[in-house]
Amino acid sequence: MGYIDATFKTFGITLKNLFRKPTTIEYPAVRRERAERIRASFALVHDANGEEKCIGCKFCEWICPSQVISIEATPKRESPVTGKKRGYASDFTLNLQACIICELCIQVCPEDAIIMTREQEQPGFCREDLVLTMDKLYANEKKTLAWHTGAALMEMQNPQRGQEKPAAPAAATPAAAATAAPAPTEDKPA
Amino acid sequence: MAVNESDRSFDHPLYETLERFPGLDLATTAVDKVLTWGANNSQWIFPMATSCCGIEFMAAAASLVDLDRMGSITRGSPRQSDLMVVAGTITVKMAPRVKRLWDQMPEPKWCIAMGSCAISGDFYRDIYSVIPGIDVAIPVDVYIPGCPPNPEQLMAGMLRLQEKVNLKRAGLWSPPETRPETGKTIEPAIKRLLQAGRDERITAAQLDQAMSLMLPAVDLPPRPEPEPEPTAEADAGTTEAPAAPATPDGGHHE
Amino acid sequence: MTPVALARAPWPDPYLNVDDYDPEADLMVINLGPQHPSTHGVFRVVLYLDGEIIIKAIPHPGYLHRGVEKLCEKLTYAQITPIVDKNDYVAPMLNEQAVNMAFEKMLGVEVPLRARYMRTILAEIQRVASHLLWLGTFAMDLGGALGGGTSVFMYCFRERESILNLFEDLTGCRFHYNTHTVGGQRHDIPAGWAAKVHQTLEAISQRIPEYETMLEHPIFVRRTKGVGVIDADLALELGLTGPLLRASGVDHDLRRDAPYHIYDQLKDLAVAVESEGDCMARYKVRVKELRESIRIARMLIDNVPEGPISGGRPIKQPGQFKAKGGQVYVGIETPRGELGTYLIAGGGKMGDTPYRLKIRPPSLHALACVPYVFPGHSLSDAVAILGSLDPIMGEVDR
Amino acid sequence: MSESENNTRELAFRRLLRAQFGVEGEPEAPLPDDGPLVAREHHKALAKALQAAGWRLYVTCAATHFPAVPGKKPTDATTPECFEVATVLRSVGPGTHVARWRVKLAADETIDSLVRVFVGADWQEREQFDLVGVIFAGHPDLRRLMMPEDWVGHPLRRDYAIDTPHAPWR
Amino acid sequence: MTDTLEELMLNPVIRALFWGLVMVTAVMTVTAWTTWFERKFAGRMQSRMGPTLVGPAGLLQPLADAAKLLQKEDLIPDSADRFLFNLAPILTVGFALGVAAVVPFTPDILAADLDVGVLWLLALSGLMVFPTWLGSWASNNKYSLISAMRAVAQGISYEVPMVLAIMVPVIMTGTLSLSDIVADQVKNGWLIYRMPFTGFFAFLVFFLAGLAEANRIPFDIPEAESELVAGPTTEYTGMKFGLFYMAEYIHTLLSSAICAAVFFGGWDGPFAPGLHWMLAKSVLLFVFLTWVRWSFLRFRSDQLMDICWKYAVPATLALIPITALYTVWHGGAR
Repeated sequence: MGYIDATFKTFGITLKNLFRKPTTIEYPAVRRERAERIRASFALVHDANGEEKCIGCKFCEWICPSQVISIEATPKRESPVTGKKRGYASDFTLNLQACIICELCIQVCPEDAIIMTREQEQPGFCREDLVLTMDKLYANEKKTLAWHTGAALMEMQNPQRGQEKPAAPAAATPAAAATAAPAPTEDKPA
Repeated sequence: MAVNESDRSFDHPLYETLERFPGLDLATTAVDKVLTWGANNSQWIFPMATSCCGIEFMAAAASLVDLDRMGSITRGSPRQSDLMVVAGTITVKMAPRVKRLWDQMPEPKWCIAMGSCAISGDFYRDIYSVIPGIDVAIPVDVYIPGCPPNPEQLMAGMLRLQEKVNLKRAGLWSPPETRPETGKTIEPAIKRLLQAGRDERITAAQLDQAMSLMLPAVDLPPRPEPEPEPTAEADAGTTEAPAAPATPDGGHHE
Repeated sequence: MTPVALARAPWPDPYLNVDDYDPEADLMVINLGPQHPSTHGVFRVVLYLDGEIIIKAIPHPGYLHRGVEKLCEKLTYAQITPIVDKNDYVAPMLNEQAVNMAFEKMLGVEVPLRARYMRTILAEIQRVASHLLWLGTFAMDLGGALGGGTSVFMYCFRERESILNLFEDLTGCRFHYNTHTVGGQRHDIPAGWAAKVHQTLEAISQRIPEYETMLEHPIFVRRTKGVGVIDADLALELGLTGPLLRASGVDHDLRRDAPYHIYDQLKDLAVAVESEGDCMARYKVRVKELRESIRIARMLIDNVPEGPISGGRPIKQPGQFKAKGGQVYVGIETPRGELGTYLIAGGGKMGDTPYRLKIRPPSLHALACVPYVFPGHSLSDAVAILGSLDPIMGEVDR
Repeated sequence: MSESENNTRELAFRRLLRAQFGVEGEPEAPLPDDGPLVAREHHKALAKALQAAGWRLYVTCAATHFPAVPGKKPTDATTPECFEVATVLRSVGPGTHVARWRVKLAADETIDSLVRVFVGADWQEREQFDLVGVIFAGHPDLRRLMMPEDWVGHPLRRDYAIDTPHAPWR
Repeated sequence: MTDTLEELMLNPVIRALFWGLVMVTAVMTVTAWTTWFERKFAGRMQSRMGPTLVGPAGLLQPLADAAKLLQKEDLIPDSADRFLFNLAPILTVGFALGVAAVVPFTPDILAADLDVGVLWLLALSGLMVFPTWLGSWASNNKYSLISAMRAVAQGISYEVPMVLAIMVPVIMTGTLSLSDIVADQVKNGWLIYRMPFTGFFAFLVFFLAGLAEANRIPFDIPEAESELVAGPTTEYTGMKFGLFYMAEYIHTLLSSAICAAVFFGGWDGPFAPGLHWMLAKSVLLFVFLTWVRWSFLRFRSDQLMDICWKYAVPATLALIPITALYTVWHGGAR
């Protein structure tokens, strides 16, 4: 009788799973360990001199497929720290309402000014809660930052990689240097 | 948004009954506490799972996060649900159905907009067939950002909803004000995508400016340095003159 | 609309006039969907029931029509990849690959070998995840939300979770990865990933017999055997592809027959074919593919060559890809069948956006068989058949 | 083996097109990259011939709208509005070959439906009718597939505004 | 004082009322926590945790559910038949609890020691299909209607093997009173293993029929979430749905209790008091029922009828003469 045999086997499977350890993460109490490359939210960062990195070039605003970034740039002016002439963003808004976390803004940023954080934004009671204003973005800098930076991604995607030794990235940011893109040799089983 | 929070007020007849009898009205506070606790901890979900977020919703109900831990099970019938989780894009064709199902749910009921599509319509929000956010049709209590949000985020949203229910039942809830300074970004339209050029605001001059603003510090490993992108042309290309390919052959062969 | 019989016996007539059906019969018209536990999204079928037997089914897709094709006409090639992720949201990797392969063909970009290996591996792992999800939801369709079906569903999701962790390690996202780009990949394989892939896939392949045991119970067999038979002729004419076509006895797999990526180097790719064409055959084909994909992915992960992962310039500017214009068609094999991309590109000033991007979704063709297969089955069978077709409404409606 | 199979099929496809369906060129000369243009009278016959010759899998059909374009100079003639319908078929098995051809239609022309040849054309043609507005003559049930039945306009036409409002929802 | 109490308890009416009340309360309470148990058990079986956050180990979950259901708005569809719609949930719980009256937990704890307890049991479980049908019909919902038709077909069909199956213990013990059946087992051994082993097969059939009557997987065709949304209860809200939900669990619990009493010797067992044995057996059977539920897929309705009429009924029809002949051969029921 196929029925009897199969029935007992099925009982066996469910019984086996009954004694397996549940894979549940008890969420509010326990947080799952996420991947190293996890991308969750955004932050704007300062450079080593304590100056805002964003120069208001609007590349991210332009490439965003969902068009959630809006930037107001100021004309070039002299930096109070370095004395060089550079641009600034006077307003930077990233609207998480429609963000698809595609990472393209990080990818195109020439200054590594916008980077990803590893912490999710909390759910909100209204749509406005989900708008990352400039203040919020700069506040996010203090959260755990992800490795994603424009320079790191560029380095990873460089078409010439592996063919000639690339010069060490001169302007590697601390964030990028800390979590540099893994070298392709590391994961190669011989 | 189109749907107002204040449209929804519901007092269970139980309260009325309790208040009618002298002496028993004192019990309302205690009863209220119990009922709030019950409502918070037994939210049966009606999954309005239309697209990608629906899969993450399923993942949240599955063993990783297990919404059953907080007493939430999914019901197929709106009549037995307390919480509608709108997970996915709602189209013009679907919206009347969502509204109807929402109306079929008995009070007290709540709604969670899960993911960008349900919050604002995501990048589809300007497309002829997608409604720009589910709060156009039904009132939303909690918005969970992400595309799609992780299962944990959904649980966080449900915990957030419990906060809201507690505040509301205690009479401490004040609806969030619209803040004008951020309001402008809530504009549910991708103006730049729509106009003839993809971005009116980025003119050739601005692009030049952007290029000049770029510091040479970004030190890419040596690669065939592209000539600074032909900015003028790139910009001109975005003006939608149906010029080149407008003939069926595209003008590139024959 | 006057019904015109498609005089194509032996298939049921999709345009049957219900008035011509037995006038004595008390027909019940029932709406399955658009929001129904078993329709896998928002799909509506109007069923004419005689008792419990379906005599006519009128499907109504389009409840998730999001105008992706229109949107893609407005976006540049670099921006489209994250958009198409959302089409087939159970196998986003393959969506990205499909459009990017069309773009590469159009733009003449060469994909480096390492990226091609990675694409193959990702496609196969994604196939495992997709089939696992199908297995779970199919069991749930047959077993109810409060029964053994849910158990299988939970087990499948448990394993799928481990695959999503792999993807998260690689790209940083659980799904909607945006990891492909024109000319290659955006994220390189992280250190230690290969070992993780081995470990995960090994664990899954050990668990597969458990699901088979649970599902090949006589109850399941009785529910699926001989139910929803699609013969080979109907399958070909309808344009069914992938597991559905192979379950109908047609030996056709684009991975082997029109190799892309590095499939041409896989001489021993086994294509699962079953001849019955019923739900059981579709289940068997998918389980075989599950095993085969695990085998391929594990075989390839050890042989990924060194080198760059991107052939073109990395995305740095929105309009950096310029097409010369033309039309291409590229089809790849996704877990649901042939995902085609018909791309008409403008040249010159319009060179940075597609002029028309038509996506050929396998699920749309799969659902088109509903009016031919449903009649004569009971309502319970309809749910089983719909589940076995594995429709993903995101790509059906786009 | 599959390569040669593919080549044989390609040559057969070329010969068929040139011999019976009025495509110009030497019988076995390569076809244009964009796919051969076939006159609209031949459309259905070509599909039938291909089905008989082994291209049995119906893959897809894609209609495209080309709006009227005024000439560059005021003196130039306006290119009239037109449509193009591309059809893709496949042969099955190893060495599968893609047969792809295009049909050009003026704005007021219809194209023969392939429903009687491939039942799968049913939904594809309905979809293209819905989104692009090409009329498929002889289709038994040419209703909208994606959009609501009462929708006005064909969204995938180039002149259809992407953000067309639809009260009360958007 | 104690004397009067004892005297009072000797009065059959008062005794019945007292134990009836106790039984109802107990069954209701137990039912509430069986839902918790089932969710927990199913969770662990599926690599999940089940309820954990509401109270210690989620133990307060049933209370939260009840509090929630209590405050839900009471919606009655416009096109529904209001009277029948409201009547159905009351009837369903009423019938389910009615069965509890004759379940013998110990010789003393027994609401009504009917001479024809088995008949009462069969009558009530036969009626169980009635409120389901009433509610579905009154909802005026097509899904409910289909499920009502399925429920009626299934309920009526499975009533036959159920009656025939329980005839086997009746023949073997020679009584229609449930407590006498148990008492006989205490004396002569449990029916599940007593010669000529027809008891075992009768148990299998009775168990299957019980599953079908309680609409549990693999026979939950009337409910079939993936096909019929929520089956008969599709239109029910709040506590009315809660009553249906509860009735299902009461029914399942009592099925296991009756199986324990009729086939597994009821309160018979060494070392521990009879009540403990009875409860332990019932709980074990209930666990087994739950295990079955979360392990199997669902039959199709015609296949269900197949099993009933082609296998279960002939099998029980064969069991009865065998049992009867054996019993007569050995000098009648002992």
